[in-house]
Amino acid sequence: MSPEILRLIGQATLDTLSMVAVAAGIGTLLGLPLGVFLATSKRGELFAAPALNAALGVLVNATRSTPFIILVVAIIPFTRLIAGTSIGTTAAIVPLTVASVPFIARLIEGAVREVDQGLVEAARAMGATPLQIVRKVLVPEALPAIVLGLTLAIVSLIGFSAMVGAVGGGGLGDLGIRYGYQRFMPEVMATVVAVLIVLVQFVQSFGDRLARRLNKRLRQA
Amino acid sequence: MSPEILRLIGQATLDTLSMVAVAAGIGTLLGLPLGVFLATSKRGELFAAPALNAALGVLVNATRSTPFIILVVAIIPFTRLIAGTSIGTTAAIVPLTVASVPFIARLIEGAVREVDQGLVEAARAMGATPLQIVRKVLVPEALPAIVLGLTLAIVSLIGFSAMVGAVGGGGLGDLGIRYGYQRFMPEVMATVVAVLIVLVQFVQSFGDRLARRLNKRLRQA
Amino acid sequence: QQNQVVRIGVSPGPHAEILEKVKPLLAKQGVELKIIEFSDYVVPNQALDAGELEANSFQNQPYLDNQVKDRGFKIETVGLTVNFPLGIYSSKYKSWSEVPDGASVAIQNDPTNGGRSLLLLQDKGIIKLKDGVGFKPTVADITANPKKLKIIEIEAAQTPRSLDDVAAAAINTNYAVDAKIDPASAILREDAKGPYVNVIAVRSADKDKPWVKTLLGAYHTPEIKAFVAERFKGAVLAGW
Amino acid sequence: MNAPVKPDALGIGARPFAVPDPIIRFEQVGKTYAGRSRQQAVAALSGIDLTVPAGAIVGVIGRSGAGKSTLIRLVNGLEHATAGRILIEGEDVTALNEAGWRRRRREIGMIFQHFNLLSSRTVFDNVALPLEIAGTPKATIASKVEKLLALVGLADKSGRYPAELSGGQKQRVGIARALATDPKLLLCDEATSALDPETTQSILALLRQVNRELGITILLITHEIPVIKEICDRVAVIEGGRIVEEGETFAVFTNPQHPTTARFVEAVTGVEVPAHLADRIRPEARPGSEIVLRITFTGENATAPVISRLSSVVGVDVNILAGRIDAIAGKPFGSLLVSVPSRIPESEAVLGALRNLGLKAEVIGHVS
Amino acid sequence: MNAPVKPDALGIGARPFAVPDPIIRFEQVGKTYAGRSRQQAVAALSGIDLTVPAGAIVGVIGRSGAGKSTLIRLVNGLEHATAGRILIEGEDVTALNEAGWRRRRREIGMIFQHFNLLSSRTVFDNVALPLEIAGTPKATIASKVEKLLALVGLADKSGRYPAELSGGQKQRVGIARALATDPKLLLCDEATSALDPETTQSILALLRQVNRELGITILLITHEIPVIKEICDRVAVIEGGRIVEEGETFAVFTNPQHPTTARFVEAVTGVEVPAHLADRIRPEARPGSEIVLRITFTGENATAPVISRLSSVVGVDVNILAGRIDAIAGKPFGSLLVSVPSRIPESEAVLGALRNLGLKAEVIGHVS
Ligand SMILES: Nc1ncnc2c1ncn2[C@@H]1O[C@H](COP(=O)(O)OP(=O)(O)OP(=O)(O)O)[C@@H](O)[C@H]1O
Ligand SMILES: Nc1ncnc2c1ncn2[C@@H]1O[C@H](COP(=O)(O)OP(=O)(O)OP(=O)(O)O)[C@@H](O)[C@H]1O
Ligand SMILES: [Mg+2]
Ligand SMILES: [Mg+2]
Repeated sequence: MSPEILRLIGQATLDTLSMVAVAAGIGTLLGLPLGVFLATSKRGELFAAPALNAALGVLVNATRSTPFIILVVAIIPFTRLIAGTSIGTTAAIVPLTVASVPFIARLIEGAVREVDQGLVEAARAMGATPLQIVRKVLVPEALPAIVLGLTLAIVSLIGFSAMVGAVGGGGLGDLGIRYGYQRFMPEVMATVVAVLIVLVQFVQSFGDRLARRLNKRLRQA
Repeated sequence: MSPEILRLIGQATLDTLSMVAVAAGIGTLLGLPLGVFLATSKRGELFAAPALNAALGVLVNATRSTPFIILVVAIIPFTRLIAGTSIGTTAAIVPLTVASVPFIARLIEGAVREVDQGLVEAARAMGATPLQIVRKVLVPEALPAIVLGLTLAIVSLIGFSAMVGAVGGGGLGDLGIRYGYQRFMPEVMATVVAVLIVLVQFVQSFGDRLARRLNKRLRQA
Repeated sequence: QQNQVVRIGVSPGPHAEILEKVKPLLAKQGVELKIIEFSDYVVPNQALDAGELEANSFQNQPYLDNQVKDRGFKIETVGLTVNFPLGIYSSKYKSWSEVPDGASVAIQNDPTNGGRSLLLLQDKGIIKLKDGVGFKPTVADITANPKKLKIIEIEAAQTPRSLDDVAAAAINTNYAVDAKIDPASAILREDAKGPYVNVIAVRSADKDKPWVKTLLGAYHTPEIKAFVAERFKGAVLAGW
Repeated sequence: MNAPVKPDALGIGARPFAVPDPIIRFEQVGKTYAGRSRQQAVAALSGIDLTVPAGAIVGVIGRSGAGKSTLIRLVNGLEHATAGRILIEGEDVTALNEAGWRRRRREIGMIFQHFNLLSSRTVFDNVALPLEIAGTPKATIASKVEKLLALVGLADKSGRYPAELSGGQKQRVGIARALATDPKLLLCDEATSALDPETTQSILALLRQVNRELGITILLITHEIPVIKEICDRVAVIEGGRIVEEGETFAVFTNPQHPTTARFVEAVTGVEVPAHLADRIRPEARPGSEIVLRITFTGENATAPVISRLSSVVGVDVNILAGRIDAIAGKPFGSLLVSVPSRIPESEAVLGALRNLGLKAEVIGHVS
Repeated sequence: MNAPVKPDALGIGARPFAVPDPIIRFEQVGKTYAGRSRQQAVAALSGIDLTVPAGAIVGVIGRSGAGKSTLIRLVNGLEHATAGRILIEGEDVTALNEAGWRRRRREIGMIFQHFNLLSSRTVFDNVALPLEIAGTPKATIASKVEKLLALVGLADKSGRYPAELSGGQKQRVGIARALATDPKLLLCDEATSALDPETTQSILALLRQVNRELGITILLITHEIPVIKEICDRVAVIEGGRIVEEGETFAVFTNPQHPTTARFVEAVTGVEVPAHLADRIRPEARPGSEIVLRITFTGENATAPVISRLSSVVGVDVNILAGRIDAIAGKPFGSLLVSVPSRIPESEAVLGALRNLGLKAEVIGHVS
């Protein structure tokens, strides 16, 4: 492989890392409260606000159901507002983040729903405010599941980021598609995929390990 | 909108439904055992087989990290073997399924990891075989979380299926991209997105409701 | 010395490769070319119109006209680039006449290339399209299909990979070359002088800027012509 | 607090002068759990009238499933009454919203039957939780938590997670946690059920201490009679969701009115006939057999030298077969199973003497 | 099963003739829990020697955290010993693999301290689980489960989910589940801790019944002395991870050798001085005061009319202050706290008479 291609792969790896890091970071920042809210705002629940819950549910579903490329185009004005441009790696982060928020929210919703209701009761019995319950009970208790969920989300984002080539986003997936797929260069494709596998393998192992370490429910033998 | 377009939308809806149904169905069929195995085969666990666990983990990560379009190309021979062709809706189901299996497996892995270890212990104390523990404890107890996970997976698949246009898979997402986006027919795009939202909304509500009904841990007031 | 940065949007493949060769030529004249690859065909025009690019080089005139008409972009052509003649290939049949009735034919699923393939089929008298469809016909515009061909739309880069699944497939020549298919083996081929020569587009407001001339000057050189001929071996033809 | 004092069924409010509001008052409270699909609703409580005076320790006993946990969970709003009303410090809490409950709950500690410890927090952090929620400064939390852990005997488990604790250790963490904020009112749902007698004693001593020293009112659910006996001023007996008897512990235990209470009291007073005797007891006298009597002692005469007087006055050998003399709420109380020769004059004399001493004596049967 | 019978520390195997293997034998067993990062390892058990003869009911008592649950969990391989070896029916199970354990576990029922009911299964299906696992036909399961639910008093809760049950109801489901497969060996970890005395009695009766009728061996952990007293043939006292005393229940309880045992026995024999008396007891006699004595009765002489003889022989009034006469393993046993006038001749006479009767009498103090 030419040194040029290697340089491209290096750059693409950096692009992927930065896109995924930012999208996952912001996605978590926004997806966490959204997911917790979705999990706790049905009728009779902690933050009972069935109407808002339903509305946010529809919004999340709408974002999730729109094909990514349509989403990219639909939010171009927003992207420009945030990133100053609608093309390139920086701009690509915006739709990637927008897509990651509802995805992460749903994953976190699922994790939070699994928390033992007895613990929520215990906190309520102490006079905890809903926010305290979230911060001191729901999130810490769901943390192992949340970490696994975020791991899943990050890996999905790595895959997803391949689509940002549409707006000149770059990154490994895009490189693989442009060179490997469109230019029929199997060795680029293979290299890119290898780098991706290593990356994903690393993310997954780290997530698995962290989730296990955080899980204090497991008895040590 | 012309009746022709309406017919296209109808056909695309059917294509999406069939692709997603088959991919989710087979994905679940294969992803469930795979996910359960991933969750239970680390050192010291139920099916302890750390080497196989690691190997399958890498395989799952590899499939998850390969950009979808590259995956499509990479498995063309396999697709041809299964579907007799590598293009068209039927053929599109193959890569869609291949992509859905590891995704669903990871979701199910997460759900199974959340099952109270005390229950596994109880079953072990009864002399249950590992398979019995899976069938009678892990899966039933994780079922609400599994249902939420599958809901997430189906919604993701609906989004994912937009990419199978590459191999002539058709479906709503592809229609939206080709007509609505590329040919600039905003009303087609809007209609397609609306149908997608309704579809996803339906899947999500159904999944939520089912998960709640299956969750017997919640006290009824 | 202009000391000017020109951001140019391209599609992956020959456009990008050619401009990589143009880049050093321009640099000598004080124009820094920034090549940005897009794997989508709408965004480069949108970005150009919005001022996020100074130029793009990925489309042909009919496609540009359509985009301008549909979306009201204030962009226009300033010069021609290359032509990717399109052909219909088969791994099963030596000539079109062997292709049986009811056979499936893969064409590209993007409007330009797909439309081009349909027009090619019409030119060869195989199908008839609705009158006045222009350069962007769709499968829905077919009015007569006596051979009862099954038209299958798939992604342009995918058509070479589908040869084993269909009777024939429309393949852009650049993809044919990359996929190691001899362009001469096409069983149907676009006339060399079609309307499909690609263009360089800029915002209408910029069309008289000095850097435009510099860019075209660097592009339309014998060096580049030689590169195209040598690199693409007839699959991509210089159109200027 | 400032609700008008109204006469009520229990007569407390009926006194002509103002009395402090009881800390909790149930008025005809009912609680029905809606059934899941196809299952019937469960009427867990009905027509509950109960008053917990401020500063008191009130016990609730009842059989498994009687409705004890439900009752206690109504007091801090973890369940909502489906009938009647509940007053806390005179305020009707039946229609309180969550914010209102929050204010109340900050003053109510609760020990859960199933502990409900946070698996993600260490022992220390579990006990610290209510303090964090109340916004206590970090330094205060540390010293408070350490003191409490020492009190419940878990100083060495401070950094452990619940999964590393034994059942009784978990329960003690729950106790420490409930006491952390020095609540006005402490709700204990089987707070000592997983503890050995000695640890139970020390926990009860702790509860008595916080009751006396800090004036914490305690509503305590248990099925262990010794616990009630040990620290409760008043006791309510619940059966099938209804309070079948309520009153001062001593009065209820010495003179049970309801068969359920009587059965519970049997357990504490030990009048149950031991298995080895039961086999040998016959309904009719035989030559040389002895009469088996159950003599019930109530507070006042238990200290009188009954048995020895019997022997010296009537001149018969009184054989103690089984029995218990205990202290209930500080007064001695109990019953003995004794046998005396069944020859007519002596046995008649014994029964007469017992009657004269004001003791309840019951003929169980004859043993030879 | 067929392991050679070897002499062992307890002397059982040392008999010259072949005896059946005990169902469980611990030989110098230790269990250390590895600590989580930065936490020390916990030596939960060490040097455990214990034998459970087939068909016996053996109790293990000990304070919270003593290691009882750990001990019982070693028997069905839920924990693995880190030292020594465990023989089940003569087979060394210390190195058994999961498949081997599976075979064993099918014959061992276990009642968990924390119930461990499947939330996704109804009461019926929870009890049916071990039967399903054993491959019992559906029809048999239905009749068996219904019978068991009736036995534990939960026939009407058959279709409910655990979340709809009270604590004691959950525990009873756990009991029914453990009995479902008629195991050879039943492990009970605090099987009645959440139950009221009456329900406890009925459960113990059930356990006694399965022990007698089906020959099921029972290893039972509890902190409730009445439970041990009621049904255990033998008892082991565990303290800080070591067995400090072991033997026939009656022998251990009547003549405790270790202070821990003695403290436990105090609880059952009621010799504890009641609070209302403790305040008034002085170390020295005063004019007109009475001596407080603790008289301990052991099996044989408890049926003798001790108190009445004291009165008639010595001629003093013997006042019973507190105490208990109970049946332990079918033999009467207990102690009384009595007071007699402290005037010299009489008190001397009383103590002499008691000694003559072979009773342990201890002077607690003086009360006026
Ligand atoms: N997984 C574990 N990791 C570390 N320490 C443990 C673990 N499990 C138990 N322990 C410790 O081992 C000791 C014995 O625990 P065990 O559960 O056997 O006590 P127990 O006698 O059953 O007490 P209880 O009556 O309170 O249930 C305790 O000090 C406990 O904290
Ligand atoms: N969420 C619920 N849904 C339906 N029935 C319930 C629910 N919670 C409790 N019950 C029923 O209400 C009754 C009273 O339950 P509660 O928990 O108050 O009993 P308890 O007196 O605390 O018993 P225990 O001593 O066994 O803990 C029981 O019959 C129980 O099955
Ligand atoms: Mg209860
Ligand atoms: Mg225990």
